[in-house]
Amino acid sequence: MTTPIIQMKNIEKHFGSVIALAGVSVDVIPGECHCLLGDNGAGKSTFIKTMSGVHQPTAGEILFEGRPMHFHDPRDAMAAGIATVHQHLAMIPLMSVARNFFMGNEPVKKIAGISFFDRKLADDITMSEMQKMGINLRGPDQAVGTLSGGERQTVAIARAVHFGAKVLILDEPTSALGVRQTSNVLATIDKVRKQGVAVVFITHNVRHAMAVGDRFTVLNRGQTLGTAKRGEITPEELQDLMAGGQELATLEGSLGGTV
Amino acid sequence: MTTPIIQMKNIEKHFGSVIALAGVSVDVIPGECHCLLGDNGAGKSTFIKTMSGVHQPTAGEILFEGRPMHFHDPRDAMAAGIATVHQHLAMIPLMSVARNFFMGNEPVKKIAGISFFDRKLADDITMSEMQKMGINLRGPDQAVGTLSGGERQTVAIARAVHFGAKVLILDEPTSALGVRQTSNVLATIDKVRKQGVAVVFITHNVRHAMAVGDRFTVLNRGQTLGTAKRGEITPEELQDLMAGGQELATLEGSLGGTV
Amino acid sequence: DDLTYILVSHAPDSDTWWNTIKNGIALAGDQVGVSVEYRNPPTGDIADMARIIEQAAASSPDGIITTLADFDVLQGPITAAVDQGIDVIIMNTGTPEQAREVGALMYVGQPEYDAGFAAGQRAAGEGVTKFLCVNHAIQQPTVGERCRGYADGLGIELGDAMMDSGTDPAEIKNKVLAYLSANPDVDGILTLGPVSADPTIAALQENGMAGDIHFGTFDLGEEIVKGIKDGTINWGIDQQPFLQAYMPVVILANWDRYGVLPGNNINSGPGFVTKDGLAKVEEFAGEFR
Amino acid sequence: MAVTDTKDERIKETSRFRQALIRPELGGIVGTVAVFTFFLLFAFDSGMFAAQGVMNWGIVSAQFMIIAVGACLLMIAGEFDLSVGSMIGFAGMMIAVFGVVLAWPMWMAIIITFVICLMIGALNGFIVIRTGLPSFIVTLAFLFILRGFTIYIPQTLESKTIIGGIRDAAEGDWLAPIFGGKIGAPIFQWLGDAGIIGVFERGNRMGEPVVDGIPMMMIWALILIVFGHVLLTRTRFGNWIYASGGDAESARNSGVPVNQVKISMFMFTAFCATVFAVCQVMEFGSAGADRGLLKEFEAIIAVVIGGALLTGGYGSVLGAALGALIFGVVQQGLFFAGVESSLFRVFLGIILLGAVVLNTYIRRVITGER
Amino acid sequence: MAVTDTKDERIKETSRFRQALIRPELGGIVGTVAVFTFFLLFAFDSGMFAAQGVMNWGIVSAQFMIIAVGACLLMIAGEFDLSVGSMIGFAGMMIAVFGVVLAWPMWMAIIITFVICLMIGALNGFIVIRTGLPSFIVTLAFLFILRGFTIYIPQTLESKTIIGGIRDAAEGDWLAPIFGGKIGAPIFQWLGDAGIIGVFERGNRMGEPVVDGIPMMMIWALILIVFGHVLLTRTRFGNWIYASGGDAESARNSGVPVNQVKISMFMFTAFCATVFAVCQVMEFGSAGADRGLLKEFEAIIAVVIGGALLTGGYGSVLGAALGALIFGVVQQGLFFAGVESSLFRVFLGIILLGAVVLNTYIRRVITGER
Ligand SMILES: Nc1ncnc2c1ncn2[C@@H]1O[C@H](COP(=O)(O)OP(=O)(O)OP(=O)(O)O)[C@@H](O)[C@H]1O
Ligand SMILES: Nc1ncnc2c1ncn2[C@@H]1O[C@H](COP(=O)(O)OP(=O)(O)OP(=O)(O)O)[C@@H](O)[C@H]1O
Ligand SMILES: [Mg+2]
Ligand SMILES: [Mg+2]
Repeated sequence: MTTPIIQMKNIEKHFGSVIALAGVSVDVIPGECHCLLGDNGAGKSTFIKTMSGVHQPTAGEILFEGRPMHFHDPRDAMAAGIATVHQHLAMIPLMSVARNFFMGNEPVKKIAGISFFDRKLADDITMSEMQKMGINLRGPDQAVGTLSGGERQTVAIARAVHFGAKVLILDEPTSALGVRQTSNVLATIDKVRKQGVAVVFITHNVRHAMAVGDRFTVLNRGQTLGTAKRGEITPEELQDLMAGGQELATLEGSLGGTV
Repeated sequence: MTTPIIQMKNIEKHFGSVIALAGVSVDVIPGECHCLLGDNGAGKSTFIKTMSGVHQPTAGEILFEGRPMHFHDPRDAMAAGIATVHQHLAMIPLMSVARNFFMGNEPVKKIAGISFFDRKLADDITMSEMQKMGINLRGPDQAVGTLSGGERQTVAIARAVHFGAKVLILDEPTSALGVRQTSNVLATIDKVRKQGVAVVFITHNVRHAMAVGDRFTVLNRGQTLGTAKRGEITPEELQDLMAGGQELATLEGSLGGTV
Repeated sequence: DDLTYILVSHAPDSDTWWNTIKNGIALAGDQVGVSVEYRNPPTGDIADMARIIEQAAASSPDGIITTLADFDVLQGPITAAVDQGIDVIIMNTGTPEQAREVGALMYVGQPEYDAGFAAGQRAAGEGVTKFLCVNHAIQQPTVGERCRGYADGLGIELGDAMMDSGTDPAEIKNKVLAYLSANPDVDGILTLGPVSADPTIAALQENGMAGDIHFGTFDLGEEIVKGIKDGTINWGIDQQPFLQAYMPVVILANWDRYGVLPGNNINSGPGFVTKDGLAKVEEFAGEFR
Repeated sequence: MAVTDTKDERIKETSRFRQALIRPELGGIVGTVAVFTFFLLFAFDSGMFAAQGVMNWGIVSAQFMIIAVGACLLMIAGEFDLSVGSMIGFAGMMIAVFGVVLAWPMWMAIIITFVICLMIGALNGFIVIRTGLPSFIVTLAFLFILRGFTIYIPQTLESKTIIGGIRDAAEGDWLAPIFGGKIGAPIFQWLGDAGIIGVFERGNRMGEPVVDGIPMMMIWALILIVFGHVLLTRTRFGNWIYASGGDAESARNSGVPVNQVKISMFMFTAFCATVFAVCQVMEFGSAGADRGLLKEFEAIIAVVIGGALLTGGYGSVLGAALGALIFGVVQQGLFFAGVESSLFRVFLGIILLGAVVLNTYIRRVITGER
Repeated sequence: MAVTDTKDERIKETSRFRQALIRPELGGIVGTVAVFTFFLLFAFDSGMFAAQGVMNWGIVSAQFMIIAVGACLLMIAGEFDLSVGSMIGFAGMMIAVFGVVLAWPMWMAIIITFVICLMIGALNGFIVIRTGLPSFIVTLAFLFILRGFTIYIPQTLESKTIIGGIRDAAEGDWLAPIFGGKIGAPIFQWLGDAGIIGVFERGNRMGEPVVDGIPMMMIWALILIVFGHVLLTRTRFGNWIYASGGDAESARNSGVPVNQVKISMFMFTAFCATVFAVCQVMEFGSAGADRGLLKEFEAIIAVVIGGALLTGGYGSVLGAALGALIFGVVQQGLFFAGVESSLFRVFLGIILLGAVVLNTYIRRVITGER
């Protein structure tokens, strides 16, 4: 087993009077897909936001490649090779796909000593990356607002894959997607994992998690219920863990056990 | 079999140059849960919006209890006993739970001939309905903005159940929910169906659909691929229908067949 | 004794001309040994000014000095103040008759219309036949009276000769240029104060008509004085705002202290300032002139 | 069915007292107390708190209140109106044109003016609704258009920008006193006779009390505040106003007739502006092209000081009324306190900033963001 | 991997030509063409299109352009600044205070003024960022605060509110001509001599060409437009401006330093306002407390006519420049055409409405809503 690229140790995060995270520890390992599961409000998004530099933890330590790391803003995390697809997409509808794709990471070329945004390069990369994900754009300057929800999601993932040199974080990328788009995303996760990238994958769907996950961490009310490796846990156990126990049994009975 | 309460016949809906619905027909029957499935952008939301009076169809006919019906706005549909939980929740964060609960349906009492909003009644009903759904509010005037996403979803559903005298439409109510909240919602669907209400349930999740659905209609690119009854179709067939065929087979193989 | 007088004007904060007034009462206050205050409606809204007069009355000063920018509006509050036992002197705008009607002690100033009329008559004598009146405060009714008076003095219709110029100097300058090039037969210009006069001077210098076209202006200021000196401006109508502010304070103080009062109204203008005798004007333009 | 815990262990406790205190009007209440404390300390003996002084800042505040109520409801409904000031000028001018220039009976002039102004308000709203443009732009256009007409019309008709003689024209009219009159004269006469308030010492009103009645403007302010408050908090329409401003799309989906709500609030704002204008011309007897300049900002400022959210969906009429009171007291109070008048704006800016920062804090507490 | 179809059968065809036409500046281009056509037809022989006439509306448009560029970038970054007008007055007054009252060398006065104004701009931005308040409120407060100081400071120091003598004080200064001078005099002399442009036929400048140089204000307008356009469309910072205005939260999550972007745009707006002010005082030689009134609205109007979205994230500097051109041409053109000048406001309002409706339509086409 390779050493973890990111180690999150006893992360706490408070928002005013709300304690969103009460000490969560997770390791992320290159070439593995780490699934984060948990009910609504468990703190999954908050947790990965501390990982990607959006929030600073109230307490706890982050080790990146073994060294303590303080990301002051998302740019720091990106510079370190961490790319994130946020739950509420970071796409700007009025901007073109190419501009969105490179938002915050614009390629520059120097002309007479001044840095200009290399539009040509950006357009080319965008077109080819979108092609790879199976989306044919009218052109790189098509506005994101003209794409469907699924297409936008795909742009966001393509962007993250492109910039996610070392770690790729996906926050519920599949929750609003149809079956076809979902399998597309899962296949992408599988592919980048095989390239040695560490993937953090958040979902509510145990089956999606089981499809690609190597490790599973369940969060509950800001605390971790432990991490399990693939093969150590069955989908049913995971389901139970997420739902917090027994009360579901009766329900499932009446609904045919298919929740 | 009872007669359909709503018959949608060859509904078309165009938005400018986009054809969102190209002739969709669906019947909704009291006491049954009718599941609408389909990929992103298939037109599910657009379809139920024509049913709930938000959009007027470009072409096609709506029969309500056998008579042709034109809903000019959501109020008409509500007055007819159709309640909807929209995909993008119709909740206003800055307003209290009680005000949200009764938004557009405020109870009034007459004092000196003038209609006043009956706050007391509204508060009492809200508290008890929320209690029934298992949510304990600090008070009826707690702002919706202070609730978690799952709790908001629950408020929206409770509201629809309360006002959905005859038809209850739920647009992807479970997509952002955790396991526990999901089973809660499914149980609620089951309960109101048994009370004789017609339920229209939109989802991406075949398993959720199978858990409570009596009929299944799959939409694809604005057209219906046909309706099947419970027992006539297996989850796998449904999955295939939604994804539009074979291309998934290869994928599923490499991912362990658990999508 | 500790006497307090309040001067209430109708000018918006931004109107720079009223500064001389402020200096006038301040100087008079110092010299006579009374305390003076200056108040105005921030936007020049005369209805707000009425409230300020009521407010001034409520703070029970020994006297109020105010303009009669709109007789209808101000009559009530001023009469009430007079009835309350406060001495009032009307300055600047208004007429002696109106001052008497509201019960003021006297009137110090230059009735706007009359001043405009006198200017018009003089301009007619100097050969003006078609004119442009640059009004930088179109929303203020009082200033426009000068244009009406001027037209009547010339004996021609006002028509569209009054321009709504706004207060931005570049816009005023270019509007004047545009108007003059569209109406080449204009041979007289009247500006209503430094705000419109300064850019008009620049405009005439730019299109070469400086000194060529007849140019009269109300009120004085540094640039106007220069203009008079170099011949761009034929004359400035000086209503001597300093006197309008200074005299009432002195008169009120003496009235309150010794019961003496001039027997007549004081016409502080119109006086025509021409090239002759500009030295003092130059020194104190914008401050006391 | 799963039952959520009654208590969430992840929420730190907030005291009941703090909860009770935290309401939209709080900022306004704190501000009012602060402002009065300040002037009681620094301008007590200036006559500010004598009958005449109270009437003075009272009437100025009442003026602000009238337009603030309209602006408040409109702002809660998610829009705002920059044409209020121009509307005031325009309405006054219409009354003068109909009542004086055309010499129609005053009641007719007033009614026609109300009809025209309400229609302009509706037009504002209609354009906003139909085009989906921000109300900032649409009403900015009307700010210019109405002001332009207010200058152009009298200048064309009468070649001046001020038309007087309205009081004379209104003499004996049945409708005019509802806007321009005063009530309660006997009570004030009694108060004057009893020496509780001052009386005129000379002139033709000798012996009459310095304050001889409550101007109708104050009554209108009171009526509008009560009406607005009841409408907002006690009726279903009030709920719709909140909903329309909170999230128009959601409200529409829930069956709230958002378009009608917004248009009627634009009309209500126009109504308030017209009431203001009519009261003003009836009291002062003339209409001028300069009336109402910048009043739109003053209304918005009062509303915002009173705790409403510029982006809609949140606020209270009582708060707006307190905001107007603060505004009026500060404006007149600075005169009483003898502060250099150009500094008034500086104070206003600082108070505005302070008030919104406080209000934001309060709102965050309410919505649980903090 | 699933491949979406190249063509979506559910999208009706839109022609390539229509696609190419549809861009943010389109409204501005259409408006410009319309306005010029109109005046060519109705005011051709009024001198509006002779050298002098062109210079006339050219310089007024240039003025609008200078502030419009700042307002445009700020608006695209999602904020706006109502204190621009007051800033113009304030900056001019600062120059007068430092350069004339305190008699510092003019270059020093100019530089210090720039520093102060940029700091005020930064403060505006800082407050907006830190408190999360809408910029409408924060800059409204500064509108009042700056104007208050602009009146108060000279009043206290010099007991006047208009300070002249700046041109004399700037005599021989190295920095001042960059703002107040004219360039290209020899060329215009040659053009005049060659009879290509008119020469004065009477007065004290007989024989000189009617236009004797390009004022620096125009050069500044040009520089700022080019700078703004290149910054916005050709640099990474430009992308950040769009992103910050389109959705600050998303942009922040994607690593765009939104706070810095917004603050620097507030500073850039202040910079443009200061350039405006310095050019103005250098040309007219005096600073007055009333300078810049309502300029904030004029800037916003020009930008909105030019196709920018009031809510941010969309717009173009070229569009804003065209908006300013339309504004300037209409304003001056009405004088050439001999239209009653108080109707200018009415026209302005109508043009504004027409322009935004057109722009909204164009934008909907771009974003595919229609
Ligand atoms: N910026 C914030 N301010 C205040 N509270 C917050 C903030 N962000 C999150 N929270 C709170 O922190 C808790 C955890 O939220 P988080 O979004 O991390 O949950 P989640 O596990 O991602 O849920 P979901 O599955 O619904 O996305 C919730 O109670 C939420 O209300
Ligand atoms: N108001 C609108 N204007 C223009 N196009 C629209 C509008 N609403 C929906 N569409 C388009 O209609 C099509 C169907 O959208 P709809 O929201 O009904 O899909 P859906 O099946 O609900 O998808 P999802 O599963 O993502 O919710 C999409 O292409 C969408 O872009
Ligand atoms: Mg989340
Ligand atoms: Mg949908």
